[in-house]
Parts: sequence; C-alpha cells; structure tokens
Amino acid sequence: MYSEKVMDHFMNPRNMGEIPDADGVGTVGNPACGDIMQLYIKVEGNVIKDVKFKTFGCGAAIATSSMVTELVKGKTLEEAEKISNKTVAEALDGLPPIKMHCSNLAADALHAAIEDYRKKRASKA
Amino acid sequence: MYSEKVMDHFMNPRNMGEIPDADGVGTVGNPACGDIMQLYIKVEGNVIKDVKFKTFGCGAAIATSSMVTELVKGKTLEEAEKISNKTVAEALDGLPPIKMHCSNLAADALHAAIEDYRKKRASKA
Amino acid sequence: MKRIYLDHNATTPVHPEVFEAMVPYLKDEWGNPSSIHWAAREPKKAIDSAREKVAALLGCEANEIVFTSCGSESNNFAIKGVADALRGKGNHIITTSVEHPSVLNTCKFMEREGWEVTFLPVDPYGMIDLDQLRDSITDKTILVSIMFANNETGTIFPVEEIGKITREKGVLFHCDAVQAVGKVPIDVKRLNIDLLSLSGHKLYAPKGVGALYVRRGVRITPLIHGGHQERNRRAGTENVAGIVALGKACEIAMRDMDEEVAHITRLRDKLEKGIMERIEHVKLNGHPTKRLPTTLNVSFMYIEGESILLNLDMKGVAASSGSACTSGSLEPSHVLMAMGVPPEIAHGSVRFSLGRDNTDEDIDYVLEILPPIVERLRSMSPLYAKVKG
Amino acid sequence: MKRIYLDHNATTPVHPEVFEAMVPYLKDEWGNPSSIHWAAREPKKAIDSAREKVAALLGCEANEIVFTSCGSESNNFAIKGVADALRGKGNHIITTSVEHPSVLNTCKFMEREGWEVTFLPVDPYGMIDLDQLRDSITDKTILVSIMFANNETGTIFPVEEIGKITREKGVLFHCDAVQAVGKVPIDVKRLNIDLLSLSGHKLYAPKGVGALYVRRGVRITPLIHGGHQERNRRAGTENVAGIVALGKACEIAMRDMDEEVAHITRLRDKLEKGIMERIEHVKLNGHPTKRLPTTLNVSFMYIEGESILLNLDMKGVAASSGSACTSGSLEPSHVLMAMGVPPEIAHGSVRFSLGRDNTDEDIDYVLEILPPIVERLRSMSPLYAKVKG
Ligand SMILES: Cc1ncc(COP(=O)(O)O)c(C=O)c1O
Ligand SMILES: Cc1ncc(COP(=O)(O)O)c(C=O)c1O
Repeated sequence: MYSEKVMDHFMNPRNMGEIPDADGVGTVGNPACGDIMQLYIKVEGNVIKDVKFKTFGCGAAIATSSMVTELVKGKTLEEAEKISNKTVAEALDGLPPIKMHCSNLAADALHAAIEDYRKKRASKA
Repeated sequence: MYSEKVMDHFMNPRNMGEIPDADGVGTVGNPACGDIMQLYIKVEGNVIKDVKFKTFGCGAAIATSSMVTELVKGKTLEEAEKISNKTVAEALDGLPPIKMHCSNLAADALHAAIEDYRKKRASKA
Repeated sequence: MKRIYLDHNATTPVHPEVFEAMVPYLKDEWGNPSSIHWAAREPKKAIDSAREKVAALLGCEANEIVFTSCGSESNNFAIKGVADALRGKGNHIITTSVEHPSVLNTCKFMEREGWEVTFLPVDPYGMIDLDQLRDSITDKTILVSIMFANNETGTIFPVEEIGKITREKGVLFHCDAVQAVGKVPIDVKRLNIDLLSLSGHKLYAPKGVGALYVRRGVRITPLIHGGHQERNRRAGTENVAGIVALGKACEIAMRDMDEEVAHITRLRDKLEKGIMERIEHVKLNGHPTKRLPTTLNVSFMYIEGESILLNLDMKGVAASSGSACTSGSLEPSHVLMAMGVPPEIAHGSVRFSLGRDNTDEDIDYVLEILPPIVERLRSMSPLYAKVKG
Repeated sequence: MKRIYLDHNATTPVHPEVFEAMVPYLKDEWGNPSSIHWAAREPKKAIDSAREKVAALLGCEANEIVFTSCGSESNNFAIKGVADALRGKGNHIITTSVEHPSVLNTCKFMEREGWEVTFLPVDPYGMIDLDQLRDSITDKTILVSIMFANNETGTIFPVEEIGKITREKGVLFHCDAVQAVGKVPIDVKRLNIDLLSLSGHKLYAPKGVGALYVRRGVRITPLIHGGHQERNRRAGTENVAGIVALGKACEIAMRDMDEEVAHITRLRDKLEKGIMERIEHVKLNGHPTKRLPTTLNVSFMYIEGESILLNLDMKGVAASSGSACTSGSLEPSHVLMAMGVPPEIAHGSVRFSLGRDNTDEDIDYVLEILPPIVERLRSMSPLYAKVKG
C-alpha cells in the first residue's frame, strides 16, 4: 500500500526528537483524527539550521514528518514556506489516496513552526 | 430425480399401444399442460382382460401410464375404480413432488375409460 | 459409459488453466485482500489483475468492473441498483418478455414495488421490434434491460441499435450478456452499453463468481450494503479464488475466441443439418442466423422434451429443455411461449448447447442415437398417432 | 521470513481437508445441480449433503439453510428480506451500535427507505442492556438484529436472553453469527434464533460462500430474484465447490471445536497476560470474560494502531486494527467509539485474533518483538512525551 520511500522514512525516521530550546514549534492535528505532528525548528539568520519532529499517527503521518524535516533543513524560511503537503507527498513517491488529506499535515506543521518563530521574534523585538 | 422403478417403466413401458376394438377409452390431460394419456380397456364380464395406453408426456407421465396398466389387468371394475393416482405413485416408489399433480393422471385415465365402458354399455342396453 | 455434454448454456466445465490459476488462492494465498499485512498483498494484486482482464475482454476500464457472486446477482444489482439511484427521475423500466428469470422476476418484483415495467413482445424468431422499443421510451423511463443473447434459443439481439436508441433518448441500457461473453466480441463503449452482466460458470470459470460492468458516472445503489469492497458498490469479503478464475477465463476467451467459435459453429451446424435430415417434424426455435454459435434449440413435434432428455441421458448425452434454472417448473418455456410457439410444441423442445471440448464424434453419436429415441417416443404418442392417421 | 498470522477474525486459511473436499467439484463434477442429466447428479447430492452438515452444526433442519455468497449477503438478505415480507406488520427494526458494517449500513439504508431503526447503545464492555432492548420493542417492531459476538472485540452477546425476549414479544430475531460459528456451540432452536448469518471464510472454508438459517415458517423476500434455486429463496446457479467446502468446514468444526477452542483460549490468554506484563499503558477492549476465545483487542496508549501493524508486518506478524472490512476508512472504530473509548485510545487499538494453527512459539515471538515496537513508537509520540513529563 505504501511506496518504498514511505516505508523507509516510516521505519527509519530522520530527525526524530525534540529541540528543547527551539526557536519555533508547530503543532497540528488532533488525537481524535488519529494524527498529531509537532515540529521544532532552530533558525540562524534566515536559515533553518536544525529541525526535529514528534508524531502520533499512522505510517503516512510519521513518514511525511520525517520527509519534511529532510526537505527543509538548510533552507531559508522563504524557501521552506513554499513547501506544501503535496510537495512532501511527491517526495515520498506518493501516498495512498485515502491518506492524502488527514495524515499529510507535515508541511502544515512546518508552516506553523515558522509562524511561531516569527511571532516570537516579533514579540522580542 | 426418478426412482429406479419409474425409470424402468419409462424405458420399458408395459402394455403400450392401442386396442382397436376397445370396450372403453379414457383420455385425460391436454397438450398445453404437456401431458395427454389415453387408456384402452377390454372388459369381459366384470373383469379388465386387456389394457393398453398411449401417452404424450414426461417421464412420470409415461411411467405412471405403464404402471396403471399393470395394476389393473385382471382386476374387476370395482377393484380398478379404487386405484387412485396416489396408488400408482406409491407403486412406483414415489414421484418427485413437482410431478405429483400434473403428470400423475394415469388413474384418472383409467376411471375415464371405465366410465366410457359403462356409458357405452348403458346406451347399448 | 460415453459422456457427451451438450448443455454448455446451463454451465461449462472449469477450464484446466482456470483451475490451475485459482488453486494458489485456495491453498497458500488465502489472505483477506482488505488487510494491511503480508497475507493481503498477493490476493489484492490478483484481484487487480483479474479486474483488468475482465475489463480488457469488454473494452472498459478496470474500475468499471464490480465483481459479484453470479449472473443473477449482477442482474438484480443492475436493475434494483439503478432503479433505486434514479428513482427521483422516473418510474419506468423496459425489458423483454424473453429475459432470463433473474431479469424477468426482478422486473416483476419492481412492478410490485410500484414501478411500471414494459415487457416488449418478440416475433416468432424471438426478436424485438426496435421501433416498438423506441416508442416505449417515455420521459419516465430510466432503464432499458435487454439481453445480449437468449439462453434458450441463442437468438442475438440488435444490441448496437438498442445502444444507439437508449443513448439518443438518454436512458440507461443494461445488457444481460451472461450467454454472450466469450462467444461474441463485445465492446461496451462502442455498443453504448451502460451496465453489463456476466457469469463465470458460463465461460469455463467455476460457479460462484460473476461481474457487473458499470460505466463510470452511472449511479447505482448497492444490493449488498456493508464494507468498502468493490469501491463501496458491493460489500462482502472478495471471493479471491473465484475472481482470479474469472480473470483467467476472460483472458482465455480473448485468446481463443476466434478458433473456438469456428470450431463450435461448425459442429453446431453439423448437428442441426443432421437432425433436420434424419428426423421429420422438427421445428427450429430461434433465429436461423442471428444466433449464438453454441446453441441449437429444436422442437420434436408430438413428443415431450423431458422424455427425450431422459432417453438421451440414458445414453450419456446431456442436453436441456429450456433453461436449467427453470427446470423446477413445469410450465412450458416462457421464451418459446412469447415467440408464439404452441404449447405442445414448446413442450417438445430440446436445447443442445455446445462447447470447446465437443468433437465430431460427439455429434455423430448424437445423430446416431437420436432418431430411434424420437421414433420410439412418437410410437407411444397419441398425438403422433393422429398425424400418421 | 517468519510469518505469524494473528488475524483470523478477518479471514482464515482454507483447511487442507476442506480444500481436498472441494477440488472434485472444480475438476470433474462441475455440472449444474439443476440440470436433469448425469452431470447434475453428483453436484446435487453434494449440495444436499453440505446442507445437512451446516444444519447439524446449528441444530436445525437442512431445508432451513439457504446458501449465499458471503456473510454480508446473508445479513442484507435477512434484514431486507424480512422487512419486505413483514412490511404490512410494522416499520421498526432494532439493532445495536456495534454491529458489523453489513448490518449497520443495511439498517442505515432501511432508515433512508422510511424504516425506523433503533441502534441500541453499549456499555464500556460492548454489552447491551437487556431491559433497554425489552423496552425498545413496540408493536411496530418486526425484527431485532443483534450479533452473536463482536468481530472487533470478541464480546459475546447474551443471545439466549435476547431470544427469550424476542420470542416472548413475538418479534423475529436475526443473529449475525459470522464470528461465532465454529467457535461457540450454537443451537438455534434452543436459543430461539429465527435467522442466523454465517460466512465460510471465517471458519476455514474459502471466500465466496455463506449461509442464512431461516426458521421454517419465517417469511422472507429474496434479495436475489430469479430461478428456483434454494427453494426460491436465492436465485443463481449454486457455488457447488464453495458449498461443499462450507459443509466440510462445518463438519470439521463440529468434530474439532472442543479441542481447538481449548488450544486457542490457552494461547490467547498467554498473549494477553504476556502483553499486560511486558507493556505499560495497555487497555483491554471488550469484555474480560464473555469473549470469543479467538480474540484479543488492546489499545496501546499514546501511539496509533496502523503504525504498530506496519511494524508487526515488517516482522512477519499479521494483525489488524478494527475490522479489515473497514480498513478503507480512517475513522476510529465505530465499535470502540460506541463503547466510549476516547478516540486517541481507539486509534491505538490492535486486534490479535488466533486460529487453529497458531503455536506457543508464535505467541513467544510476538511477546518478544512487540515491546520494542511499542517503545520506539512511543518515543516518537508527542502524547507520550507529556505523560513521561
Ligand atoms: C460479525 C461479522 N459479520 C459479517 C461479516 C461479513 O462477512 P463477509 O466478509 O463474508 O461478507 C463479518 C466479516 O468481516 C463479520 O465479522
Ligand atoms: C441469460 C442469462 N442470464 C443470467 C443467468 C444467471 O446466471 P447465474 O446462474 O450465474 O446466476 C443465466 C444462467 O442461466 C443466463 O443464461
């Protein structure tokens, strides 16, 4: 049902964990839907230097979380903002149709983390 | 579907044919129902001395015709009148339920032949 | 004893290649295709591949095929399912008076449910009148259900013309092609067919599997509600082995059809000619030319069909009198009656239906044993006595 | 790779004896049982004999068994068929909120058709309240449809009491016993069951065959109209090989049930105990004792079921999360929701369902690989992070 790439990211997730002193944290989903993704970013200048995730969810949820962290590391915030859920799914060689919506929220988590970072900076400034 | 006895009477019918100078002839059924039986009897005194049949119909129709001729030969008219369609079916070790009605008319043909005989005698007298 | 099978319209033997193809799914690959673990993988792939094979034979997309359990289910599903889905649009169904009981009795049930049903009459060859069909379609009509070929007589309907009329009038066309699939090339798109029924055991797959083609976009309510199988159109864990068998049978049909049809047609024509030459008072039932290659239906006048069949059976020859499905009934065939055949002649009908394994020897044998059987039964018949005077 | 199958509630392997029994009907005895010649004789006898075996397992008469194509068809047939036949008498059906989709979605369809349906709630063990059932029956009620045992949790319903209530109130009782047949002794007469569904592939027969017990005297409209098969209750040429297989499976179930149930119960209890000992934060779903011997449904809190299944599958272990039939959906199990399980815990449920071929080694292996899987997934889970503080 899942592509090999999905299974690889699911079984060997990249950048799993937390960043205690993260510059931005994004959380999306809710337990009722069966998916919660939490994304932590560390930003230097305008660049995402480090990124980590924690996810409660199915195979697709975990794999997309892992993939988005790979896609985003080293990118500028503007570049990162262009990454969509579709980008993530494509990078994984696609997802089963039924998983396209609910379990494909990783880019949303990323955008939430960036927003969180911007808010925090704004309030500090 | 049919008992061995039915198949025996069907494949080797007894007393098949006509009696040109019959004392009584009975015809029952009609082609629309798929069954016509014609029974000829030769009566001496009160006794059925000879009996023959012709039948258009299915296996059950032919077998019951054959069986009734066997049952009736040598019987008195009163004895013959007691033979029912059920008697015939039982003598054949039974018939499939669906055949109990339409294709089990041989006794009716017999009774019709006896009646015909009685009428003819009455009109002669 | 010799065993000669001439009842292929009732059912066909399972093709050895079909048997081989299905065995793995009864032995090692018994998983539920809906599961998400190893046991599901092979069965799921096998169903997908079978679906493509069935679609290829009919000229449609794989996802337009819904697997069912038999031709009767496909017919019930098509008629009840479309009727339910379109009940806002109209309340009128058109069919013919010579359909298989699974269409006819479903339509009678629909009548009881308040639907109006037109049962088109047929001419002495079992053909409908296309003008009458066209005239019967009103703005209340939602479905026309007409078979591809008749199971009793083999008469082939003008499906292409029916498809043109229904498409032009904007009503759906369901075609019961249970007897035609594998024997006649069918292209549902070219023929403008919206729904088409088929049954595995009529084309050398086993009993217990069928399919309904449902053109993309046609709305249909499930007959069997429940799980998500068959894209929510037919619930129930899939009969994987049966579906694989049906796929294989369709693949073989595509591969062998031309050769097989030539072979069967030749034998059928030989049987027909032989009977007509050897036996008097025989009437052909059905269309002389627009007819399935498999089918020969004849009435032996003055005698009754079952008694002929029993005699044939004693000699090892399997044939039928009307549809096997209706053998529980004693009524003369509704198909022959609708064609205006007098009842006593309808009662004397025998259907010989041929298949891929029949041989010249089979036909020679039947032509040898049949005349004395007919003669003997006629000698017993009071009707024949009259003719002979 | 090791392959351990713990998903027997989804489907079972075909028993080798069952396979052997059905093969002749796919090879040499492919005749249509309705025909009246040699090819029909053996298939017809085989169906009669299979019918007797199914009847023997249920404690009913052979002619009270109608063969179908699956459990879903049996459930649709029972509910729609009785509702149609009794529609003059009332318009109310009672069922539960934890039925299989083939009952639940059929009842929802009936609602759309204008029927009133009561979906009885269940308690946290998945049990209904008998008083509530009794109070729900009105003079408009014609049918109560309640399953014998739940497919997801294994919870066994108080069928005997339900039968008493329905008989006393004079309403019909349909019981979906798809998961129970062969695992629990069932005597339909003693239990006052009027209609009972079963499915072959849940008891070591292949997919594509099922049955519905219909008590003599119960009026039911066919779901599939057409020919005279199954005494006019289910049209379509009979799936002879499938029916033979089902008969054989019932015979084996009768013969082996005691031994098998003891074996399976012991292994299931070992698995349950092992999991509870080795893993924290595990919740048992379903009734602790009134439960099928085959079934263990547990929620691993803070992680999600599918990700557990995928990990198990990578190690060769097949299990399921909710019913396989509903795996097309992303909703958390309707059964667990009805039991009041919070959604995030419902999402973390895994169903292990055991069968006759499972061994102690299978269980040991699962108990070995499962804790690290759960631990790894929990280490990824933001929910678990909170618990751990
Ligand atoms: C309780 C219950 N009822 C009905 C069914 C449906 O059976 P089938 O898949 O044979 O249609 C199932 C199978 O999932 C079941 O578990
Ligand atoms: C024309 C036609 N339609 C439908 C059917 C029903 O098929 P099945 O027996 O597979 O239900 C038959 C089989 O007798 C048939 O000949």
